[in-house]
Amino acid sequence: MNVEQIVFYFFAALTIIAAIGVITVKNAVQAVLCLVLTFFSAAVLWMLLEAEFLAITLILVYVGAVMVLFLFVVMMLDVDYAALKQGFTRYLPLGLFTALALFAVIYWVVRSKYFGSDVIPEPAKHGAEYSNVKELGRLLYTEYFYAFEIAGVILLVAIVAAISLTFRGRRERRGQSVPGQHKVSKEDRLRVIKMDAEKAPSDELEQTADQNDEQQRGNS
Amino acid sequence: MPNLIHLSPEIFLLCAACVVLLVDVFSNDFDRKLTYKLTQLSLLATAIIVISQFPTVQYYLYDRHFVLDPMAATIKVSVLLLTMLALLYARPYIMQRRILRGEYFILYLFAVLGMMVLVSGASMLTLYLGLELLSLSLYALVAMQRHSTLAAEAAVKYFVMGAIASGFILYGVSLVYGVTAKIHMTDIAEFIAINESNLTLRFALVFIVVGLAFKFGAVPFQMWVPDVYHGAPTSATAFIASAPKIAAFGFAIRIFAYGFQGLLADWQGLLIIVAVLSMVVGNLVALAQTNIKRLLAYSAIAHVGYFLLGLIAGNGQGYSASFFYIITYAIMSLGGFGCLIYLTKGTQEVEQINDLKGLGQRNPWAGLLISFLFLSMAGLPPFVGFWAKFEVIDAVLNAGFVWLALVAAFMSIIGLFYYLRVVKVIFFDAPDNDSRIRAERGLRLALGLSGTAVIVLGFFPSQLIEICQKAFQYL
Amino acid sequence: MLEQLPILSLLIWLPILGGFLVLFGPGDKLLVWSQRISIVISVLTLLLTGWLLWVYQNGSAEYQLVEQADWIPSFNIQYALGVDGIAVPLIALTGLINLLVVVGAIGSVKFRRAQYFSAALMMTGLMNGVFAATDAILFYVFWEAMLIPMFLMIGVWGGPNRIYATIKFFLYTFFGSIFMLVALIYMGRELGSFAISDMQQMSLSLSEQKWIFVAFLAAFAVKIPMVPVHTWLPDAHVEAPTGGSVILAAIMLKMGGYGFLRFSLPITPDGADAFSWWLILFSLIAIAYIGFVALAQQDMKKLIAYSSIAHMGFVTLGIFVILMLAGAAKAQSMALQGAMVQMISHGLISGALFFSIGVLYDRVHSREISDYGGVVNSMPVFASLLMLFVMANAGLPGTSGFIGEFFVILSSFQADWRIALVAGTTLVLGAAYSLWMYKRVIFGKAASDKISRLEDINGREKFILMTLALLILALGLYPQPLIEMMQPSIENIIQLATSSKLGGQG
Amino acid sequence: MSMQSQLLLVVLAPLFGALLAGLLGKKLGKKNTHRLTILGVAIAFAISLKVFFSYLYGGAQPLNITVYNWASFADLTIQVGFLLDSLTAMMMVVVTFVSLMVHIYSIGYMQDDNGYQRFFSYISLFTFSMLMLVMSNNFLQLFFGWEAVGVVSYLLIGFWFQKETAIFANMKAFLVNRVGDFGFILGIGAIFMLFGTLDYAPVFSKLNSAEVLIGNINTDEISPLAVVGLDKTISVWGEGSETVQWSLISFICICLFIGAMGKSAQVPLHVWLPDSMEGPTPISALIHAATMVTAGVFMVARMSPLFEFSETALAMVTIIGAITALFMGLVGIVQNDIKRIVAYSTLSQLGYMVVALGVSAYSAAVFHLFTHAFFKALLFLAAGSVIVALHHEQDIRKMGGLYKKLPITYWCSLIGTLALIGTPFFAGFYSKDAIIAAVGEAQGFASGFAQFAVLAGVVVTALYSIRMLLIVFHGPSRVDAHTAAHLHESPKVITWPLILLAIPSLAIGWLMAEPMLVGDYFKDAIVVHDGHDTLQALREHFGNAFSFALHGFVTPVFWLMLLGVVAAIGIFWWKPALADTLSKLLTPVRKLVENKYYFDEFNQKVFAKGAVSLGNVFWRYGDKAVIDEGVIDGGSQTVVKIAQKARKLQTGYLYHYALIMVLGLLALLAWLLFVA
Amino acid sequence: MSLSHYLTVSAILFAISIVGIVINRKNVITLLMCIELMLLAVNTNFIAFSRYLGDEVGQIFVFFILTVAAAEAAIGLAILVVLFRTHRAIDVEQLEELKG
Repeated sequence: MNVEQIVFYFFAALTIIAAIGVITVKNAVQAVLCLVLTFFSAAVLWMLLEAEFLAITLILVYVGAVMVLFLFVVMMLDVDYAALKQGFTRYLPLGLFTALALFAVIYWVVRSKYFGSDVIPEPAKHGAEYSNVKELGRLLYTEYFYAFEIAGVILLVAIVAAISLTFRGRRERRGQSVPGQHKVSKEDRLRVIKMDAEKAPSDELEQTADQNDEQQRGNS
Repeated sequence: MPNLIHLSPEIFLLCAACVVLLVDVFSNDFDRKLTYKLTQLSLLATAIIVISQFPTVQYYLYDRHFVLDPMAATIKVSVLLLTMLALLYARPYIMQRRILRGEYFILYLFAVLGMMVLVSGASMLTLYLGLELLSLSLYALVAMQRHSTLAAEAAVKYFVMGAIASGFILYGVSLVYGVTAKIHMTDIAEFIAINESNLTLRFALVFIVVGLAFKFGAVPFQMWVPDVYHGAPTSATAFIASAPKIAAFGFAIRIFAYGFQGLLADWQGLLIIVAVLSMVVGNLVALAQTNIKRLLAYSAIAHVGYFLLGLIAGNGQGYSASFFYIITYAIMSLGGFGCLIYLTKGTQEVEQINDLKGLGQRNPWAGLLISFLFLSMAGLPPFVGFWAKFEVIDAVLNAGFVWLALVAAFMSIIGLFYYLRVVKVIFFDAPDNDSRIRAERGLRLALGLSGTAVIVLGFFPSQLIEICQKAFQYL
Repeated sequence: MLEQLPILSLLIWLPILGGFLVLFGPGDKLLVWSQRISIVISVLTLLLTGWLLWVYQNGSAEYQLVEQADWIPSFNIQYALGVDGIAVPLIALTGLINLLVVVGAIGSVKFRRAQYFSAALMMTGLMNGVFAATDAILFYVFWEAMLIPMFLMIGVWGGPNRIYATIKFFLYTFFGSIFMLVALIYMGRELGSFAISDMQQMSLSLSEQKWIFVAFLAAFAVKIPMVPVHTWLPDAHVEAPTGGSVILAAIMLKMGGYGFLRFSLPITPDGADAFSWWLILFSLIAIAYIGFVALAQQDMKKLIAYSSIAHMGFVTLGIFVILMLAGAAKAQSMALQGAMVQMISHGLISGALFFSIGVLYDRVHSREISDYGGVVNSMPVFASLLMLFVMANAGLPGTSGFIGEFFVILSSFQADWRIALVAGTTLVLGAAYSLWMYKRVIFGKAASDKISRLEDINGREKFILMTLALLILALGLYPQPLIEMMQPSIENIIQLATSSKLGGQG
Repeated sequence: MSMQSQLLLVVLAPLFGALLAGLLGKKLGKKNTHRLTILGVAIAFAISLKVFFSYLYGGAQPLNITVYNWASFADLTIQVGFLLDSLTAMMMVVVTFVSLMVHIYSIGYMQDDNGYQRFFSYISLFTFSMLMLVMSNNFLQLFFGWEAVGVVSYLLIGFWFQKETAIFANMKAFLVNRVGDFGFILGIGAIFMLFGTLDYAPVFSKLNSAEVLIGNINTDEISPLAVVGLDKTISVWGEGSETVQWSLISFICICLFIGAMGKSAQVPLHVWLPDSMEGPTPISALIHAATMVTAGVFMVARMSPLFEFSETALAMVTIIGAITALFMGLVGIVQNDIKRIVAYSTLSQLGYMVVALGVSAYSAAVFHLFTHAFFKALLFLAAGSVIVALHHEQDIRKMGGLYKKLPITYWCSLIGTLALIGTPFFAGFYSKDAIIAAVGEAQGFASGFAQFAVLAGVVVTALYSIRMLLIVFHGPSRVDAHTAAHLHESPKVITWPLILLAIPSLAIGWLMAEPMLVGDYFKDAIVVHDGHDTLQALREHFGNAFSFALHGFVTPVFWLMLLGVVAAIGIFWWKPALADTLSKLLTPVRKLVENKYYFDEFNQKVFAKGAVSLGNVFWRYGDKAVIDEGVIDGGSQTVVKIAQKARKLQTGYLYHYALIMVLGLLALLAWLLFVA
Repeated sequence: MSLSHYLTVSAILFAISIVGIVINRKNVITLLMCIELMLLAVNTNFIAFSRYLGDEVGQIFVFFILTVAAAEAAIGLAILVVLFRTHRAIDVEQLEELKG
């Protein structure tokens, strides 16, 4: 067993264990951390597969941004985690059975008979002059420019959608309202409000925002 | 720099979407009249651009990631027009429900863009990206009614299930890539043509079929359909139930006809199972519904079963039958949900079948048009739904599946039952109140368009049939 | 120029467009105008049918007044119309009944009258389409589309249990026809054409023929209706408004018989032959069994509805008995003539009977026989007309009701005397239920004050009933014009029905 | 005027009368109505008489006239037309004459009735129908007339539609007749099968060609029917080799005779006739005595070429006729309703006619029909006269001693009665004696019984006839005082027809016996095979009408009749106590007879009630329970139930959805891996 | 290390993600994480294939999948927030108003 194999088996096992952790641990924060671990170890496996750029991206972008986002949401939402995992063992057998069956079926297809090293031998390692990043970059900006643009649009959609769904503040208009500007009085300029710390948001707030919208519509 | 002229509709739409976004932010217009008008205008202009460069042959462009052919163009035009109609329906609804935000229209535009990318996708990658662009927009649209518990629930279900389905498709795609080392449909087709049947490939196909079946809402991957259709704001439902189905059809054709035609025997079997289940379950369960949105949702499931019959046939004729089916279904379905908007008074949702009571008396015009829509869905002549059924039955008989045609015929009897129930309520039941329904002009126009479309197309289906057939002249 | 007139198209589209005009033109607000327009359209339609009868040339089985245009070229579906000897009388009947229904509705329909007129007119156009279509898909379109106005008619203007009845009616008939559609598509696909005449020439294997025949049977047996798929009819009839019942009984049931003649026999002769014994058996059950059932009815409309089923039993018997009459050309012709005349005649008689019941219902608001008695005291003219109709229903010679039964019994005797024996029971049963009803409703002392104060029929009702009475008598006394018109087509059908498509094996 | 138009006039004149009276009666008024209708019938009578004489004395040839093509297709032509021959001519005279009398009589009898015009319309319509029946030259028209007279009879029996009994009786009459028609139409079907036509002419000519062969070929080896191809049989029962085959000719004859049984009220289809007395008396005379009920006899006589080929059918005819003749007469003895007595008498006499048919003495049967028409119409009208005089009292127990008050009626009744019981020189004697003689000669099956029946019938006839005469016209008056005070002879419009009918009742036998009974008046119309000619002996011994009547006094028939007369006088006049004693002695028999052998009860319980209950069972269990509730509603309910269950699968839980999706994926994968 | 090894690992990941979705009755966030796991499995597949086929396209695909997954996560979490605001909970079990 060479180093590569040891690394593979170790990190493969770690990936799997961490993945199991994701779905079994009670605490959502722990689950996210398990997922981070999974990503880390998977990134190592990707390294073994000489996909350096993606492995790093996975950690930088994924773990660094997406997982943090997860954590952020988990923390933000005031959820009673103690109650969340109750009774889940009841469904475990069924889940296990499903998973095992699925795995068995997939394994039947990807077993070494079809994808073993005698069928597809491991290609030679890339030389030092090979730059994974460069290669991908070249492809992305030439052959895959179309897809790249679409990906950009997808991100734009995600931004628009996320903001639209979660933004609850007064919807300031960027347009000028000259009559409105004339009418303002001193009191309107500054309003002192008392605000509680973050708590479970309520419909009223939401509605207030919306009502403001409506009032404005009525005014105009 | 490649010639981007063929991409001009997509580029235009994208730019238009950005413009709309900006205009929306900087306008004081609380009715979003400007945003709305610009959105409609962009859609119309895009449609005109598509029509102006309507291809007569098949182009593979941009390193064969993009294909432009009559089918794609036809789908694009129909999607654009249907979206315009959907917006016509949607506007009054969202105005009444405080979801009138500029983003609502933007998301429509992005969804349309996603559909356009999807139907022109010539590689697994572009197909996937188009699909995701579409899906993400739709997830957001469903969740747009933020204070509605139902909408939130629907959005979560839609999102989770959709993501799983995407995962399945991707898993399948990864295996396809692993076997063929290709992601272009043409390459995959070539690979299948020269290599003998490959277990892994067929295996991968199942994943892709499942993902597709999910997108269509075919049994047993239909579970999201009733909940999402029910929970989403009706305007969003109307949209989801119409245009994206056509795009999904384009997706399916790209996969099955352009990619995996060589594995016809395999996916045919899968689709038969799915189609029969859809027809049976969809029609049966629809029977037990009292909520009209759910009823339409199950009816959508049943319709998918019928629509798949054309794909099952596995030849150009069958595909064009399916194409015709899905276009006409989209029109009917949009009208079906649209009529619920039409009947809405204030924020009072029309959801139960019984809410339609006595419509024939209160508003005979609307009653008649809505009945047209439902009878058309039931597949009765002289409405266009009949020709749709006619074509798929013809196609499936052509493929030699007589029993399948009989199953389809039999299930349509059960289908008729629940459609008739709606017509019954409209015309035979006494109204609960006599207040006349006064819908605004746009809605009247929209419903009029839907209603007349099903009957005019019912009398003169020939042109549409030919358009659908021309889309598959390469097969 | 008149020769170029597309009579058949006009017969179809004039009433349909007229229906729309009434619905969206004056509507209920300008009721008088709705009535006027409806009557004008109906009269025009009737005049057109008269014109049709005038220009139709007897003596050939070819389609006449053919109109043809591509409709859906990609499937080779054509807008093809044409009439032969068996279609013309049915179209004529439709035109007549339509006018009577429209006229009859003026007094008896109380609400949403414009919609009622419009439904009746549209139905007329569609029914004309069924009889005139020579393209199978066009036929099917009319065939199905017709259900919609009828569905509405029963459902909106019907009796207390109308919704059950109308949905049952719709589903039942749809159940039958959808399989016919599959069969039609199956053949059209093989053939590359949906022309009925091409289908008649098409060669089909025995098993294909059997399947196709069963599919057709499902459609036509439900429509006509044959036992045991008849139970929609009593419900539909009882619940339908007078005009609905009349159209249903007078025209719609005929479509089943028409379908058998146009499709089942010529297209699948061997298939029909294989099942002929069963069909005859069910026809006989319809005659005898339903006769008894009719005897037990307490509701006038139900009774007449059941009697319709029994009478339609003669139609199916006449149609299918020809398959047992190989070689006996006279008897075959007689059987089919009997079936056809029975259809036309039943159209008149049952129409008249339903109108008559409508007359009573409008006055007393009951269809229960037990609510009546002694109507003759206050309505002598009505009573005498009803006597004629009842007698015609019982198959009295000299009325049209006799001919069909007579011909069918005579010809079926030749096939097997036991068939004639069972069929002959109608002489007794038919008379029994008809006359017993008549006795209980019309004769005797006035059952109540209400009955004794009834007004006799007014001019409008008289017009309707007298017209039908005259036609019933005229047809009974001199059926030759009708028979002459139908004979070439009937011979053609017999020829097709009796020549095997199996090329010597069958 | 051509013969065709004359015949058309015969038929159409009454029809127009009927239509005018029916449609415009109210406008025409009573007088004009009866004038018009009588004019119509009178025209018909005049022409009929002319035609009759042309056959009686002019030896005119049979005529077959087509009026119009009713229907023609596929080498088959069904026409409306007239067959004119001696038989037709005779029937025409009978029908139009009696009808004319009844028309005139009705002026008086119906004068106060609200339905005056309606009545005249009906009887004229009846005349038309009956003429169509007798003049027909084909089976279709025969059937038309056959049914049409049935309908008019239905209308007339129910003329007083407010009377519950009347409207029950008319329906019963129609339905029982329909049972007969059921046989009749099967017979026509069989004729169509055998001959391929519905016209008389080809049928008869084919039969004639077979008849000619009878003497000329060895009938043991081959039947003449086989030579002309008429020996078809039909399997009546069973399949394959074990079928029971019947000769089609016999089948035809039996079926046709069943029709005749209905119309001519033979047992067991006689039940309608006594009830039909619910109608006005004139129509009892016209329809239920003189004409319509004899249609069956006429028809069998008309079909004599056919019946001659079927021993089986003739035997059946004989038996039925004999039963009717005897047993229906017996019922007449115990009746108390004046019209019912005459009605049972009619039944009995019809039985005589039918017996005669059965023994191939067709001319005797037809002759009896002829004479019977006059004297029975006379008796009915006389009874009607009595009824009118007594203000519609029909119970003979409330009459008596009327001969002084109603002399014309009495004398006419007496003539009628004498004719009925067969007093020599009276019309009835000739015909009845001929029948008895023919039956005596008969060799066929059951001829012994027939002989007994007709002879016993003579006694019975005398008994009930004289009984009625005595009780009504003689003896103490039991009329209630009020009526008795107003009692007077009927007006002239009533008595004149009586007198006019009394004349032929007296004389027609004497006049016509020679040509009709023993002469060759019927030679073109009636066919009797050599072996069957039971009138042969009579013909040889006849001499002339006078000597035959004289001879009548020494036959046992006369003594039997006398026995009956004497018994009647003894029992009902001389010593009424004897009647009581006898009736006590014969209680079971009397009960049986008084209840008319329980036919009505049986029919009512078994057929009428049975049919309705069967209908109910079919409807409730067949249609409603099995088809509707079981299959249709049951099926749809099952579907709905399944739907409700299937709906539960949509639990709303995301994890279930995912699970089902994964299971679906697994199933499809498994399908691909292991099945495909 | 053969390709099969990597594929097996990703198959196991895939199965785990499925079982996670099926057995998790409470927390919607876990569902989102399971989806991430599923995408990880897919990505691993792609990269393994890419390596063994010597073809960079697989990696390109993964690049896009990662992008989309990020967008998806953003929208998913946004929806989650909406859900939490309306339901004040993120229990999967409570999402059962829509059924039948």
